[in-house]
Amino acid sequence: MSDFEPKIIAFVCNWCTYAGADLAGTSRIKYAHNIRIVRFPCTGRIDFMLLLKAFQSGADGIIVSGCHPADCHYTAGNYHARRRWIVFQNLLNFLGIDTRRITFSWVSAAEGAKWGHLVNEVVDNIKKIGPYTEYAKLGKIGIGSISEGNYARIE
Amino acid sequence: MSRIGVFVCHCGENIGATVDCAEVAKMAKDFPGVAFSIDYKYMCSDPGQTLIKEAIKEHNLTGVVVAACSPRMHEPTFRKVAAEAGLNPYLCEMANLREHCSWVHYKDKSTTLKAAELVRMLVEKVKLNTPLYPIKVPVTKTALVIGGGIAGIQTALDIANSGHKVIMVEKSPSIGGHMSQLSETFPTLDCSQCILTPRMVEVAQHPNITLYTYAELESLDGFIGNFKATIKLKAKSVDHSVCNGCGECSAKCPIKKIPDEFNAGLGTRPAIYVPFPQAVPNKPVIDRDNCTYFRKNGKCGLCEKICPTKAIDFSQKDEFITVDVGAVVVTTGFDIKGTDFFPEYGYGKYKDIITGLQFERLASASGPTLGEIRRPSDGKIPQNIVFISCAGSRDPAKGIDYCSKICCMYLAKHAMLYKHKVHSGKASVFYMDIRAGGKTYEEFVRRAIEEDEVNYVRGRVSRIYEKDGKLIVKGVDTLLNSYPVEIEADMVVLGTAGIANPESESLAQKLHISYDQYHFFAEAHPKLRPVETNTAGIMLAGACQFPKDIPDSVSQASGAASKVSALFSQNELTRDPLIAFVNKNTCVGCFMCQSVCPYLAIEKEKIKAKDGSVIREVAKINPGLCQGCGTCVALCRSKSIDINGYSHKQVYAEVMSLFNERSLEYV
Amino acid sequence: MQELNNKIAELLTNNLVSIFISYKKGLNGKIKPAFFTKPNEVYENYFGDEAQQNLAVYVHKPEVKKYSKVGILANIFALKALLQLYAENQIKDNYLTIVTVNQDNKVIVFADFNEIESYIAQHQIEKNTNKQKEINELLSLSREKRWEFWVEQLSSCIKCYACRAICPMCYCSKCTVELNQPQWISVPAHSLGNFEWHIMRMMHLACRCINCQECSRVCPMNIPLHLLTTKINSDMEEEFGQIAGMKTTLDFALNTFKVDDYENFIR
Amino acid sequence: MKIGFYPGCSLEGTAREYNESLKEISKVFKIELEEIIDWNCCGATAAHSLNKDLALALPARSLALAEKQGFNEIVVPCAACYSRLFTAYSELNSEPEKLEKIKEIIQIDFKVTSKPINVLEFINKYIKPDLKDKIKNKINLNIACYYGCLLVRPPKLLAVERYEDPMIMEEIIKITGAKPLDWAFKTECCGAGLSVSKTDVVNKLSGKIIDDAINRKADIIIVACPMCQSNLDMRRKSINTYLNKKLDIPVLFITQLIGKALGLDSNKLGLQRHFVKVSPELFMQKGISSDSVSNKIGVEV
Amino acid sequence: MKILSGKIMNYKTLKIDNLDLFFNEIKKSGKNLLVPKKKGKTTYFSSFININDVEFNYIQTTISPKSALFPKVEELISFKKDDGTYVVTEPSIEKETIVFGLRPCDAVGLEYLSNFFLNEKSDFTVRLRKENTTLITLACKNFDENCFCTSVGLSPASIKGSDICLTDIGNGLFYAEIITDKGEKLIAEHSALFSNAEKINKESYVAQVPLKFDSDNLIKNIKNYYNSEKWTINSLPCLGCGACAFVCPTCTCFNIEDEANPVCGTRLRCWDSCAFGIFTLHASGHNPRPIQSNRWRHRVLHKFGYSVTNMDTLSCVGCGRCIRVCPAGMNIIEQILDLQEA
Repeated sequence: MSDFEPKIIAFVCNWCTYAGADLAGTSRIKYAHNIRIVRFPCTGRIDFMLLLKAFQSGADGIIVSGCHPADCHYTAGNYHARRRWIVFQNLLNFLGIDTRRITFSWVSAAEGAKWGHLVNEVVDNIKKIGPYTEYAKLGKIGIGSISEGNYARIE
Repeated sequence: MSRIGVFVCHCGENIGATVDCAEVAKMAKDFPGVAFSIDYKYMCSDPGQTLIKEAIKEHNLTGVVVAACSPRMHEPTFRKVAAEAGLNPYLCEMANLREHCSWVHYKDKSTTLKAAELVRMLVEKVKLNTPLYPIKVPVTKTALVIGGGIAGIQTALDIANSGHKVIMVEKSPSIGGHMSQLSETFPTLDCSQCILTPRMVEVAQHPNITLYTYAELESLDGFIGNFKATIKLKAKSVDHSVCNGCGECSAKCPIKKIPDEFNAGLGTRPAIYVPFPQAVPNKPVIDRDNCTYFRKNGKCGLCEKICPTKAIDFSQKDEFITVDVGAVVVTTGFDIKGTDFFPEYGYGKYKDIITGLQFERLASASGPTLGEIRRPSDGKIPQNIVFISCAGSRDPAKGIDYCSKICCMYLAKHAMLYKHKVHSGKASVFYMDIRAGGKTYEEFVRRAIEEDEVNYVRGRVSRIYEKDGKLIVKGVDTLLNSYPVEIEADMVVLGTAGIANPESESLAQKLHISYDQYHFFAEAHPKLRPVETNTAGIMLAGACQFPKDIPDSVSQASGAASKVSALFSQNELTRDPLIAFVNKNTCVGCFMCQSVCPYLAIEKEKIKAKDGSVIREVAKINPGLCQGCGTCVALCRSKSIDINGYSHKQVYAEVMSLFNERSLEYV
Repeated sequence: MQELNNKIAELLTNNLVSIFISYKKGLNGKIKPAFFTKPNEVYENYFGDEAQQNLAVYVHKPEVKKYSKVGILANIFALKALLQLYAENQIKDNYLTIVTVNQDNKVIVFADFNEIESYIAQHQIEKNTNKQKEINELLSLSREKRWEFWVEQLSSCIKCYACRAICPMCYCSKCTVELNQPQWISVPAHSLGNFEWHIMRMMHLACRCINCQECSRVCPMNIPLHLLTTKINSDMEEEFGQIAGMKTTLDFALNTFKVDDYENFIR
Repeated sequence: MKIGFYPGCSLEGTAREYNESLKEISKVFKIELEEIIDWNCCGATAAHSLNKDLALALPARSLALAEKQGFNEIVVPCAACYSRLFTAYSELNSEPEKLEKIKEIIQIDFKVTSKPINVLEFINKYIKPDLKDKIKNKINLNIACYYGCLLVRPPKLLAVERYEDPMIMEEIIKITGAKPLDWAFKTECCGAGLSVSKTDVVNKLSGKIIDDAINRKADIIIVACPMCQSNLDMRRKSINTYLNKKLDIPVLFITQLIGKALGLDSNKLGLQRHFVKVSPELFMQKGISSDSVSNKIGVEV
Repeated sequence: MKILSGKIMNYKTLKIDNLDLFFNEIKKSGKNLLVPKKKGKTTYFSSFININDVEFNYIQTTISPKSALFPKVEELISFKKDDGTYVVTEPSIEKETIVFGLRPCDAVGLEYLSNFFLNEKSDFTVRLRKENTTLITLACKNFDENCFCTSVGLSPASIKGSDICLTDIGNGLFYAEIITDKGEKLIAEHSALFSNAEKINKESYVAQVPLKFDSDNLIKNIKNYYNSEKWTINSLPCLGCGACAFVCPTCTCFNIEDEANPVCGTRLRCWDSCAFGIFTLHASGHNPRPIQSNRWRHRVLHKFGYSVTNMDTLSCVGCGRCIRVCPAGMNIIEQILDLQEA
């Protein structure tokens, strides 16, 4: 797996983490290139379905990050998001989806260094646990006649 | 079919040194929907901007991706460029190649590939961008000022003087607030009423100001520029249009022993009263809770009989009026802890332990002692007086955590006033720290210590008890080896903590504004938006936000007034269109979105049949209030709410554009 | 039963309701929903243990909504569902007449939803410890084994959406699976589409699901959906102390928050 | 009726009269105070400033033993013991991890159900309701009720109303006919913490308390803490020397006062054990008002 | 209405004890053998692993065997970007499949289904599957109140559509009717297990399903039923799920979905159901069948009316699956009786 370069998609809010990542840039903090940032107005805007869609499109890891509690630009979006992630995390875990691949964090606009660390840590971690194909491959289970593995009971 | 233009900026060496910009531009050409792609040294430079403008026109572009620095830096610049070329500015997006790519990665093929992918992501997004237009909201150019203390007075005058209408609501019978109760003011020791009363009169006479005293806000609906306020005018029982303010009624009222609010409980007043001689309006009201006529079913009625103008009207009822206003300024002031709050100072059982506000009344020429410092218990002039600062403040254990900010200064003033009036007397001040930050404040305190020989003791008072007619003040002097100190005082003045008004919570709920843990109203941003609340169009001034002194209150009031004036300077309010909107067809009206909206921007809208009957209710976003956080968007189960600029389609396309070529083997 | 029949007939006769939703025995002996519009049909009414289906689902049906006043026989789950629907602003005033039969076979006609709220508070449904045990067993497995289990279960889903159809809480006029711009849920019934569908359904039911487990009962493929609903319900209770279908007010897990909500995974 | 009883060290030594009088008055109300078998030191006052676990484990063990004996409540007359036991009781109840740790240390499995109550709570709950009916001698004295520190503090833990100016004892003794005084030193420090190391501080602090009580025309001081009592009573001689005064006001436990009001024998109440003599005349001439009931018993000291 | 029947080529017997051997031989030959299996309340077809997994005790499987020809999701084409050009591949179905244990009504249903797909424009994947699939029918010994094959002109003894039809004739023997060449070929591959037999009268060995309604009368009057009031009141319980269509052996509706990104993708055919509200929803927003009663009527009329007009046959085989699986107790028999009553 030494040449495995994971694909990490980050869902971040505009006011804290996006700005934090900007600060990492202006501070010239170097971190792994595997990250792709998608900008949202607020963590409250981040639809849980997007995380599944990211896995479907082959993301090996996901970072969801926004303002620290009490710091939300819109006063409460991150609190709502936090509840959403608590529910979502529990559900995914119950379904056996590899939640090690989703990292939730609070990174403020002042935490450029934290952002850099976080990305590196996540990339290292995902490199260790390998590519995530399990979820995207679901798209092939259940296709075709019974003889080709319909009702793909693992027998 | 989209025709997207991609403009890759080198930012000199900033991007170009790490990312192969030409290669990115070349790759971008092959992205579906890209009609034009080019790289250039400095896109934000004049030639760069011209390049974009010409490309938009020449290639008839339907969208633009500028791959350069952070959108937080130059998005407005490039959107303006797009607009100048005739493209809707919201059809321009930026890919962040500098802060999120070239500056944080090393020069490598993977860095260039990432840059290309960031461009692809924004190309996919911009294809789904729609032209957006700034939202215009009409503005009612009348301000509502709640509270007629110095902050409210200043706000009202400033707004009125800039030519706009003001409606002022004051719950007590007169405006003036706490400042009218003060004797002299620090750091100049000029008479409080002398500087205040002209302004009170100005408020009453200003053609742009409508004053409602003895009135309260009942409810507030609407949004910035378009509020509807319902004001409750409490029954005064006196027809002010007839009353000439002769004062006969007050003089003859048989009920005399009502503790006088204006004198902080140190004096008494009748049931029909004018709060103080300089009150505005200077006409009485009947305090129905204490009036015999109202308490005993029409017995008494003396005032009615003697009133020369027949102004007494017992039949008056509370009245409600509704006014349209465009902005609201909350200036409801503060309250203080009473002496009964302090266990170690006897739970208020010693008459000669008083609050700072009570001392103000004792020192005031218009006060119950006509300005002589006499102790309440026996009217003697105290020869030894002790002031205790931080009474309740800075006391996480049993008081409040914060510093009330004004006490150091007014206690120094009190000590000076005392020394000026009782030359032989001895004044001591117990303090934790002297916080005299402010223009000539420190000098003022030094004057108290040095010229007026006030004895400042650094330490707290652990207990006060009464012994042989003296108050024994037990404290500690932490500068003298922490030795215990005992002072036999004749009177003690507590610099009691400034706290939020008891009604602040219910008022905040009426206004839909937030408040902090101490129930002071919360400003929108502690540093950058200190006079606004989170609810657009509602401002704060004075001590309702936090205890503050007169100069601070007045400057905040002027700040709030200027915010209001700025708002009123336009006929329409222009707002960024990046807000949410509802698909009425699919909304099922569960209104869960309402409770997540921090701005109360979601309303219920009735869908009606042709005959006017209500078919169903759906959510509706008020564009005047929505700030575009999108929490409702992610919450809505049927995806009936979407948001401009971060629409479902757009973010979906962004995520899907980041597909992994390795693992996505559909075949 | 007679008391119930009389009550239904009375409601219909006095035009207090124009249709009454209850149960009857079908031709094949199966108990099915019945829609009485005339008092003389009420003799068919059936109420007993086999009357399982949560009838609350019918209050959304456009054909039912055409009747101006609807009566409904509600078991405890239907009551919880109706209460939750009321909280979610789905039941117009003066639309429903809700009837239940309590444990002493007394017929109760509720005057308003506050009465239902207190009735439900007095008639707590005992937690099914077997189901909790099943969940705990699953949780005790390794992540991989759990994954295998659910891939096996969900791969058999044929996306007939019976789970959605039977669910009283699934009332959106346009379900997310029916949206295609963008295509949030993969349409085909391959495992990816099935996972997306069931995850989304559970997220949308979080603290709204009243755990009647109708979805599990009606699944033609016998997918243990009750495990998901029970899990999400117990999560809601543990994490936020909230149970759906208990109150008339709209403050549920995902539209409210506490400043000190506990989590241990956000870095 | 049986209630658990945790005497602590003082009640077997310097405050025997507290022990005796408490038991005597309890008897009148048909309450048996049953000692916790194998109780141990409460840890006061040093343990909690040295070792937090020890400071919890010591009282926890006694709580555990009481629970094993089936007591819902334990009367803890000494204010210091009470403070330690109650602290342990609240902390272990609110912090399950601490409880687990302490169970490990003391090797007893328990649920912290035995609640420590002090003598004032005990009297309020079990004596006060019927006290009026059982009064035989009306006490006609001016009394300074002295609380000291630990009976009412820390306020966040004990939740006593008006902790700087409590009225609990006042309310009780009013029933006996006595007149409680408003005075300034109810909750001031008697110096107990320094009673071994710096006796001159104790003399000064306790002296002020006594002085104020006398100045306000108190006939006696009543207390509900053995430490207070010993400082105010036993040290009177050195206090007098220190102050160069002759302060002779007696210091009684509230239980003794109630005992007298109930008409109990002074010796049984331990009144003879005081350093500052409680003169028989106190109750004979002044103490018992003329309207007191007929079958009065003479007081001999 | 003519009784559907077929020509029988040969008669054999098979010892029930030899079924295990038969299955294992098929498996060993590399073919895919689908047998009924049970999971909870659901009986479905799945690949044979072990005789112990095979379910014999069922009136009718919950899920019809139509997946053998028309799976719930199947790939029609796929593409992949390779060196800048797109390569398109069509699926190939090479593995031979044998379905064991379907009922005589199912075999008729599958015949209808393949006729539908192979009518004018022969469907590529269905044809491939049809050619590669052998059906071994198991005649019914039992029935329940939801069975109504006899009312649609079939019976538990029908052999139409089957390649081989087995009937339990007691004494541990299956009576096998070999109907097609495919059947003949399969028997020949395992000839050791089968003994020659004479034609017997099966009637006494199969279930006698009572007549529920008169289908001739129904077909005759069906045009008059379109405007009946009964559709609305009878469809009130219907909640608009697709369970009936998805378990039906003759429902053929599908939906085509493309799933792709710029480098690769696939075109999938998925089951669809006329009971879904959006089944007929036009892009304009207009829906010709806006309410559930319209959809229910369409389904019933399709089975008994439109298919007779278009394909000269009923498209209901009376298996009763839709009745058994309906979450809300909808019953096609009740609907027909109600229509006829009026």
